[in-house]
Amino acid sequence: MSDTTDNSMLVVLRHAPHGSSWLREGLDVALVGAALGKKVHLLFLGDGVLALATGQQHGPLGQKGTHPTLDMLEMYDIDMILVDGKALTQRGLTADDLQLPVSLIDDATLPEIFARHSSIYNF
Amino acid sequence: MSDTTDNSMLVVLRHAPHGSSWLREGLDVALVGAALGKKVHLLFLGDGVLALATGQQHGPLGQKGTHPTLDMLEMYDIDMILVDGKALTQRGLTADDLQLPVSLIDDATLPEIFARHSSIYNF
Amino acid sequence: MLLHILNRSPASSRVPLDTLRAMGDNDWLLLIEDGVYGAVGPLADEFTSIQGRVFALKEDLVSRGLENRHDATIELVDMDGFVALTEQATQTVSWY
Amino acid sequence: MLLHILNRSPASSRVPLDTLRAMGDNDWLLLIEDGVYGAVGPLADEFTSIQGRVFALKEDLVSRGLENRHDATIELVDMDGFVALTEQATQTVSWY
Amino acid sequence: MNYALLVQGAPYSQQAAHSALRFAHALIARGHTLGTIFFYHDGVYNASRLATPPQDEPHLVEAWRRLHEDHGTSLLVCIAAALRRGIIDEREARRHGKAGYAVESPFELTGLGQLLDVHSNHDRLVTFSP
Amino acid sequence: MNYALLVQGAPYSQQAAHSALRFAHALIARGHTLGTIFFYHDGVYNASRLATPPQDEPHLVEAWRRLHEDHGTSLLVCIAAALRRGIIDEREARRHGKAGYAVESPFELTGLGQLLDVHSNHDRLVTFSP
Repeated sequence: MSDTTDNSMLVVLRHAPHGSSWLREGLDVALVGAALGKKVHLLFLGDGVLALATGQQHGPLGQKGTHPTLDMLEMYDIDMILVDGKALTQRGLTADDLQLPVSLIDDATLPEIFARHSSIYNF
Repeated sequence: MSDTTDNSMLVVLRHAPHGSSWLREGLDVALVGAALGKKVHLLFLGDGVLALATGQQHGPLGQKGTHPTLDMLEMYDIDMILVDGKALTQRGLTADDLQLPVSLIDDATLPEIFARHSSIYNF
Repeated sequence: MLLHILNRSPASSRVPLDTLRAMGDNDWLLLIEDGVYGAVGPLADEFTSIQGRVFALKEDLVSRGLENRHDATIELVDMDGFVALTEQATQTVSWY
Repeated sequence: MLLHILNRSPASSRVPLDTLRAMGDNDWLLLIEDGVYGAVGPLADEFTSIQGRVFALKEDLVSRGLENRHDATIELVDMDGFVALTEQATQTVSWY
Repeated sequence: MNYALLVQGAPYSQQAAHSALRFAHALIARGHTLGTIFFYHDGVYNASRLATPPQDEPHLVEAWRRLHEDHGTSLLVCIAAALRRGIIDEREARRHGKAGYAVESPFELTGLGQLLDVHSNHDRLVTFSP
Repeated sequence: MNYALLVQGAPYSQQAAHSALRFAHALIARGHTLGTIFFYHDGVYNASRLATPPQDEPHLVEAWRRLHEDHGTSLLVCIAAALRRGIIDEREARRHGKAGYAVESPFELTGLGQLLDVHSNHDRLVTFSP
């Protein structure tokens, strides 16, 4: 949260895993950004917080989930993982139920996050 | 509302005009049903009630709206047009704001409508 | 009995509200895909009015890591059980 | 100033709630496509907290028959005005 | 029982087509017949022979084709929904002067009226939508 | 200013592509440049040369092509999103042994990294989604 640089990119993930390809396609943008040497911050908002629930698996037809990708984030130097605290609570989850260590964000902080990134991708 | 026959088909329209093709594709199912000689009942539910608002026009690129199709319903002998009264109110509309004469449905009646049709298409 | 099939979560969509309004006293509801999020935590409260007639598709809970988190009032069915529900219902209505 | 662009109606989606949560005090909101339903009748109340910073795309209201029904607190812009808003904003964020 | 499915979701964007495929296998495993799958709305994209998914992901177009081969399931595609989406067969390509096509047998382009016939001729119609 | 658009909606299912096209014309009319349109998610379906809409409806694929011809706008299509959806060009068709293809110039299949470059190289990026 102390990072106030302007040239990092923010990828906002608002869709749950498995139900659609939005989450995967949003994560792909984040990974590509990191691979190109950009500083990437992730914000899991609304249904997006469900991407972080522990214990996810492949789909029954063998569809790749997004949970293995989350384990790769560290390798890509993506270490600022912001999570919508209110969305977690609404869904009966806490930070302990998540696959990764995250920074919980409250409503007051949300607009600041959007304001301080010079490139935002909203998925 | 007095029609209790079982072999009429119910087409439920839940999407607003212009924003997606769901409304048009649902109406197409209704028209095809009528053309094949089936008795067709329409139920406008939720955002679907917006399909009936007066004064609609073609899209700015010339996209055909669905309002001309509604004017053709009578020609197809589709005369039972049921409308979700609660959805109208929530959107600030009354029956007077609609392009066609309709039967307003309250919440108590909604399940009966679903129950008495032997073939339901939900769009 | 109609089987209503819902693939939207009450957290992000208002479709579940219309589904409930359309359901008769003997109808059943099956949550699938992102609809299964409605079987978990506070979101399951959305369906208390039809308690005992709500099912959720196990495969979709499992892939989302939620198999052990679903509300006790909601019964899990696997794909075979989904088919069985459609056998018993006179008709299915999908909400999306 | 960020320009938030929203194409969902508050009557059927909860996305507008997240859009509002993300908006800063100087940000602007433009309603387009099915989002313009939020400019009409009781649904416009959803946006009272950001009064004066809400716009709706005229073309999308017109094609839906709602040009004369929009709430007085919401300003109409045409497509040219939409472009002008994106000129003034440092960045746009689309919500869907 | 004789089942029909109505598939309205594109193959790789939403889960609908995957759910439909799993349901198809499950109903057959329970001894039912899967007479027909009707593709409408964005479901028509399931009929493209040009789909090239990554090798480690399910190939839905292939899976539909196999259902036809193994179980005789008819694969009907609404022609009006398909044409505007570029899901055309060789005949439509010729008719409209297009230099290629995306749909081939066992998928069949057909009128929307067929959906109503399918509903009448099968014991159950189950819809999978995005 | 130099604008880029990100289009993520299929051409005939949701309004996103229509909105993007109207916005494109409006920004050009105001004297701006439309450098690039990037197609992602279901937006890649906009690149199919096989699309055959009814004659009385807007032909979006044609409209994108004309933007390129009249204004030099680059039409970039994310290759990963496109392949699985059957939106392949002649080269990918050859590589994957497909008997036809759907994408031709001026649409170009390209990596997702290009989207980030586009964002950096243009003054504004505006997204239209379903």
